[in-house]
Amino acid sequence: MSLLEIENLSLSIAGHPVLRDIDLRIAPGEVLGVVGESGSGKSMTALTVMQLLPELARAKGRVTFDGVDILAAPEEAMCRLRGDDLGMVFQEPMTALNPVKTIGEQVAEGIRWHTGANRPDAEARARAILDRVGLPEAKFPLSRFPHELSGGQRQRVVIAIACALKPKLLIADEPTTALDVVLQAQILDLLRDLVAENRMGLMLISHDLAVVADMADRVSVMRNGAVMESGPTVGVLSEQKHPYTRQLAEASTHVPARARSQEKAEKQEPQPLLSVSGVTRDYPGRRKGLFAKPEPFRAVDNVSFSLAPGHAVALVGRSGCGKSTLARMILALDRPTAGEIRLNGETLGGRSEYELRHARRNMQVVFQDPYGSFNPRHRVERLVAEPLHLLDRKPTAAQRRECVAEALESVGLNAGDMHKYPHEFSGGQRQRISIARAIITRPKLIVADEPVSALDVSIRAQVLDLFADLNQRLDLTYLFITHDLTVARAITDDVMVMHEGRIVESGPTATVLQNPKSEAARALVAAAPDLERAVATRQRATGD
Amino acid sequence: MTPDAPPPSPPPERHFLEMAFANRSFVIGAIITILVAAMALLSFLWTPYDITHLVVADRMKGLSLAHPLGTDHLGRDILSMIMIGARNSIAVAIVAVGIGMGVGVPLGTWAAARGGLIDEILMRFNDLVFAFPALLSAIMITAIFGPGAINAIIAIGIFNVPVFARVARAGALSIWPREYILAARAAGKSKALITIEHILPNIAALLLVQGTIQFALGILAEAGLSYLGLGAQPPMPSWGRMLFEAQTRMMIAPHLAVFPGLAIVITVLGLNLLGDGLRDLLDPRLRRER
Amino acid sequence: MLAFLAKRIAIGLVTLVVASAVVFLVLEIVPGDPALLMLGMNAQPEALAALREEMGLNQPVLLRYFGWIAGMALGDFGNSYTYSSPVLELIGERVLVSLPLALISLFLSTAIALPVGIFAASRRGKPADTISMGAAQIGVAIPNFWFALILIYLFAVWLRLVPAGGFPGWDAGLWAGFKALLLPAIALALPQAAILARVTRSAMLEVLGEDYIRTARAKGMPRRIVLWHHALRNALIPVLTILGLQFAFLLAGTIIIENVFYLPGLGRLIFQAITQRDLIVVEGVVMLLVATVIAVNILVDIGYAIVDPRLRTRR
Amino acid sequence: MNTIKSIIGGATLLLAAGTAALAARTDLVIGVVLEPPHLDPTASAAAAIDEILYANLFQGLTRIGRNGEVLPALAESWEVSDDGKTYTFKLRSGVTFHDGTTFDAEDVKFTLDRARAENSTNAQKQLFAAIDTVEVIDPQTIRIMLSAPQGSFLYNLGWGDAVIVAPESAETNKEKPIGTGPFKFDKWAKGSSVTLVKNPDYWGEPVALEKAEFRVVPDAAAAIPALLSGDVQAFPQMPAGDALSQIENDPRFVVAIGATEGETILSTNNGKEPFNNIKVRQAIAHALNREEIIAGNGSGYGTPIGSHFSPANEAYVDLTGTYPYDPAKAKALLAEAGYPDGFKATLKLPPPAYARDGGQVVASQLRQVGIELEIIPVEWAQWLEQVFKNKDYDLTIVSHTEPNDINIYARDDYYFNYKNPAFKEVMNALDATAEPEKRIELYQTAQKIIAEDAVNGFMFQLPKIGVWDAKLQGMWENSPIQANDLTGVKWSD
Repeated sequence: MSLLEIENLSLSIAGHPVLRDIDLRIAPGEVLGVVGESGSGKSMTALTVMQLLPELARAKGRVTFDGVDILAAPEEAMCRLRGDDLGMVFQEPMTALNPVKTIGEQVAEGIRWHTGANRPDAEARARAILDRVGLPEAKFPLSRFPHELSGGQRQRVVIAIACALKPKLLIADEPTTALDVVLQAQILDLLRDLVAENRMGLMLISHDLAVVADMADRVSVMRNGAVMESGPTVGVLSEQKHPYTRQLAEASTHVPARARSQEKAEKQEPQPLLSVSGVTRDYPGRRKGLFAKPEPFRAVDNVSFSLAPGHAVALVGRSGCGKSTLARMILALDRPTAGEIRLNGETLGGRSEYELRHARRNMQVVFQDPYGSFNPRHRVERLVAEPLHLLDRKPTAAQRRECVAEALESVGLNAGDMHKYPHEFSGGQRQRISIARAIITRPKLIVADEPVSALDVSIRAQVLDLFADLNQRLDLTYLFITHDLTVARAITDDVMVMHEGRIVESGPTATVLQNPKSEAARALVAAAPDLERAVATRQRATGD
Repeated sequence: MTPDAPPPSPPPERHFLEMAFANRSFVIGAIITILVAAMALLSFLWTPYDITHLVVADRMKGLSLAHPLGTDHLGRDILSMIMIGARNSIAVAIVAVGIGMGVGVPLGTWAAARGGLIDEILMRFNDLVFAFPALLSAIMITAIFGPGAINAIIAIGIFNVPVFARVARAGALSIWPREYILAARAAGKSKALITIEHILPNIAALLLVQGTIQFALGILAEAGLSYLGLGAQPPMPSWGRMLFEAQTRMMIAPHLAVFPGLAIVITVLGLNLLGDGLRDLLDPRLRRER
Repeated sequence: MLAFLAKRIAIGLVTLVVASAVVFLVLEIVPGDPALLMLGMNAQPEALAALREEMGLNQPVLLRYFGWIAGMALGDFGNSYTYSSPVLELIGERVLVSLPLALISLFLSTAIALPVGIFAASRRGKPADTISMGAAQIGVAIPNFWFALILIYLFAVWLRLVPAGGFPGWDAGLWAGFKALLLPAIALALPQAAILARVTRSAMLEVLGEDYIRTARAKGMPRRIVLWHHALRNALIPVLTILGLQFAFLLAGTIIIENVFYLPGLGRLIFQAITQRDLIVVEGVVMLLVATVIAVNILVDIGYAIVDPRLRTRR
Repeated sequence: MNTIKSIIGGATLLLAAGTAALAARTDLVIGVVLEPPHLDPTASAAAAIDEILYANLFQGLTRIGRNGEVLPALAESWEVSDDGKTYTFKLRSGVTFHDGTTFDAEDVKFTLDRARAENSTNAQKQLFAAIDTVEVIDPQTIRIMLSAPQGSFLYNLGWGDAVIVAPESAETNKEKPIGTGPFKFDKWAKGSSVTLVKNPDYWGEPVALEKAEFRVVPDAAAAIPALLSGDVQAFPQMPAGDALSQIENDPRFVVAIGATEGETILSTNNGKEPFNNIKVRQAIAHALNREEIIAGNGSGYGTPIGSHFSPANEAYVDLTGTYPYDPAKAKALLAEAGYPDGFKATLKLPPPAYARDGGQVVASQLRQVGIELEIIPVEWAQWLEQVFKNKDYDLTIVSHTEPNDINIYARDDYYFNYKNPAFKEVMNALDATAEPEKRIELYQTAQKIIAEDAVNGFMFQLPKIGVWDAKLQGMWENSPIQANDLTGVKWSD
């Protein structure tokens, strides 16, 4: 007897087909992992179960939850189900809570609505569930507002709302994607415990195979609105019978082929390309009282390191640890409060924009968001050519075009693409354009701020390959800013672990990640999901 | 190749005209606006009657073939008056919007680019100007220079400055943290250059929409000032003044008040529809279906 | 929050002082001699000189400014040239007309606009939405003085329900006073209501697309309850902004509307004072209006903080 | 349109039936166009003050009657010496001011001395210019010595600026007027209305009205609804404009067209090229079509005038035929004057409708004969500054509402820049003459001189369009003086 049964579900939104013949089952107490890349229809499946689809959506097929035919159920019936027997946790904790209501109100509201409890009773229950999700009364009274909580804490509140009435089925749609790895591990643990305690069914939606392998009893792999493969986690992920499953698995553990530059490093060139010494950055803090002096917030605290030419170094750490601030200072987009940064021996501090031109030519940047990093109103030619502004002699139009063509070709695009607008490209292609823009002035150093974390796994693998390839061909030095240890592992020689503004550990990537010494590094490594490890653990568990 | 395809939705530029023609507000608004503008332009070349030649004997005639909208209290053809009045309304609104944009946009983008003290000063300046509603500054300016179309323009224009400064600043502030601005800074571009190359094109749609709104408000404000006798002065025809003159005669000759009033309503309606349509077409944030 | 409020009020005061300088400087270079205007065409030079002396027009500008601003701080706005009575007294009488007028119309426009806006947002794309927003679109385009004329002829002359204009004074009874302000208030309120309804609708639509609305719906709350309990309060923030701006427009609008209905309010006072070059009165009323706008802006900021807890901790 | 009229007509009947039920009212709301700046008629030129207070609250030694005649008021009788330089007034006894103080000769002396003092703010000081000394003979008798005979002296004493005030209350009259009249001051709601109530201690015949409210109704747009809705029952000077035709057809109202002292003229700068050429001025006179100008001025009422004199005055001569409307003649005269193709000039127009509307008609008419006028609208303050004070103008349109003011043409510094010794002589003779017949003769000569000189474009006498409830009796039809004398007004039942 299944708790949820989806049979032959097809969905179209405004006439566009979104889902085709979906079949899914969840038994009581079972965890079903739904994996797939963006656009595969995972979220729409979840919203169909909740009946929270956009207005123009039309669903066909059968969805039965606990004996209720959901597609045919009237709105009042759904209202009775939602929040009571059916709970849902969303991806973005920052926006999922109403900013003008206290967390207590928001948790108690559903309790009062469904049970008819009076306010004190409902609040008592809300208090209990908040305690349960790890928000103790002492630090998190019911009167807290969402903006007073961090992202991880807010996600706990959302989980509390969803689990307040011990639902039979909890749907979690990418519940940890917006959180860093350490928080992700904590939230996943919480979900796992709640499900076990209350014998809830859990539909865990994720793009991350490792997360699903770690959590789910059974897995369904989706692609383009259809289910590719379903089955027990171990079977699906260890055997990888379906070609798409295999492709996904390979991509998520992909390591680009690159000649280890260890030998190069051996040469020990006399001068490092980049040297950072004693860099500190303070931001003005919040004023506590009318006359109290505001206490500054120290984002980066006395950081020193140097980078040898041709090396690829990862700067890893949890979100908010100061790694992006450090990157911006290296790029001379922000000025350190104290300390000095030198590129090729040339100091960046106290220079005018004009004097920085030479340094800037040797140092370019690739950003995370392939959508936000281009001016949507310019053509690719103009976008890619932008750094040519740094040249002392302005190139002619023909020269410029030639440079752009060359850069585009070296990142695997066509020269003809320069006449298009950025929105005509996919996310992966845009990231290539972004790289083309970074290499057009033939820089020595590329700072890449989470360059692949917004990309689906298979695209991510391709872009990593490109980075590796350019590292060889153009003798580039990389500083990768990332929270994803697999990226660091895949492409960098050395790694530096940053925690609360300081670099707490550094060394060769393999060494540090296999045998972390500092607590921060250990936490990161332990929390990082790992597909192979997860499957192995699960195999052992089922094997017994 | 994995399904890393470009987004299926049509890009804004390519099908702009197609989308524009499907947008009811935009089409109706554009048609009305074009008609009013055409009427004003035509009045330079031709009007049914010469309104400086008064035929007092023909005063306050009703609707007829000779005078489709009748005549006013001095025997002037109302259609001709409305046509020439459109000129005045449009001119006042254009110049006032021009002043607002010309001063407000540089101020707003400058404040957004510099931040800190300059931003604070600009915002306080905005507060100061906002504290004087357009009509109030118009009255003060009238007190100095006497009433007239020029003073109406100045008053409305002054009021437009902080409006555009605010819109430009808010728009620019939302663009500055974008990664392509960081990329441009990494490419060594100065703030002024970035403002011109990246900020302005991206807030142009915002400004255009605000422009049509302020244009419509300008026409309403001009009508109000003229109605109080602080705007265009006779013999220059103006819709607001026509209404003022018609007011006492409304019961014996309602057409005197009806047509200039309708002219204002239709023009403002047209501009507002155009603005709404443009907003739908240009502002991707609102276009995106949620 | 207190610190924020203190800062806000301090900024408001500085703005007010700068505004007073602007007002005084602008109005002191008016071409025209109030004494000459008062005494008329056949005025004798001696009489003129005597009047100018009496009015203090012979003192240096700076001295007059500081005298004026110091007086205002102490509640003395000077004496009207034409009414030869204290400006504060004049303003006091007129405020009793203008303030109720502005408040009634503010109330009317809010009472009309919020329900219409919310209703239209909840029926997005349905005929009710299209019709109410079409009406709002026309309402925005109608000049309020034209609307006032139509109202006068409809309700006062034709149906004889309310007076055509004028104000009997509050001592004629609360109801009589209210009746006299009703048409002007409607004429002022309607175009504002149209704007406000449009803002309310779009703010509601924006909020209804937010994630937390989905969270609330996932709790099992019906759409209608989510609309009132979750969406409305968040949508109030842009609505408050517009309300604050509109109050300034309302004040300005009273100048026109009070002239249409010949109400003895601040608008008429300033308008008459301008034509009579009664500068002290003009300056006093302008300062009062400017101070009101600034005060309303501060109130709106407080309103933000009440609505949105995120702003309570603002510096 | 017809249905609208019939519906309004129906409503009218309803109201007529409603008011008929009320018996003999004793209150009256009178609409006035302008609000008084203050309430002291001896300290301002503003006609609005006199229109409320003259004869009702304040009284002078003499008063001007319904038809412009000089009647006794606080002076019971008077004697004039043969040389015309000594006036002895016998004052009425038993008169008290509203504050209870007694009226006697000392009050008269105080009033006249105050008005002609060096630092006087009286707007019409020239009225008292002829006075040499004022002498109290006894409490009921006062003697005034003139430095030169002045024929209009008794008339002058009837002006609102010459009303008798008490030394006890003179300083506070602006806010709280204290007079001797049949009404006393009740309240002034600034910006709205001034209310007078019956004075129970009045020395003369008591008035019928208990209460009279003068409500400020600034323009036609407000006046018509106020009248139609019954809020205001009388407009001595209705700014009705075209809507008058509608009121005339309404049986509820009486429309009385009378004459005012307002000569509406196209004032011409006689001191400036080409207007210093009499042929040009004559051409302008011939180009003006008075009928059309009057028609364009709304109500269509207004008496054409040919000189600067009120048709209501007994000394009036109709001189409109001096230069009749004749565009061809006008063109010919222009050619003779050396302007065959006409010329360009400016026309400065102050705010009133007669100027702004009339100015456009005048411009259109002068254009027919080749004179291109650039219309420059000005505010009153600018008009006073530029035109009246600095004489910086070509043409302007203004209504001269002071009564009997033809003597302004004798003033050298007046803004017309008109200088004619012959005319000055006539004025001097007039001052020296007290005989009525002789004076009429001199007035007529004066009228003819300025008419023939075509000093200004003489257009029309502003009509006094009085509109009041048909049941109201005793309202003045003419306004020989700026006043609304309510002493004889009552409601019929």
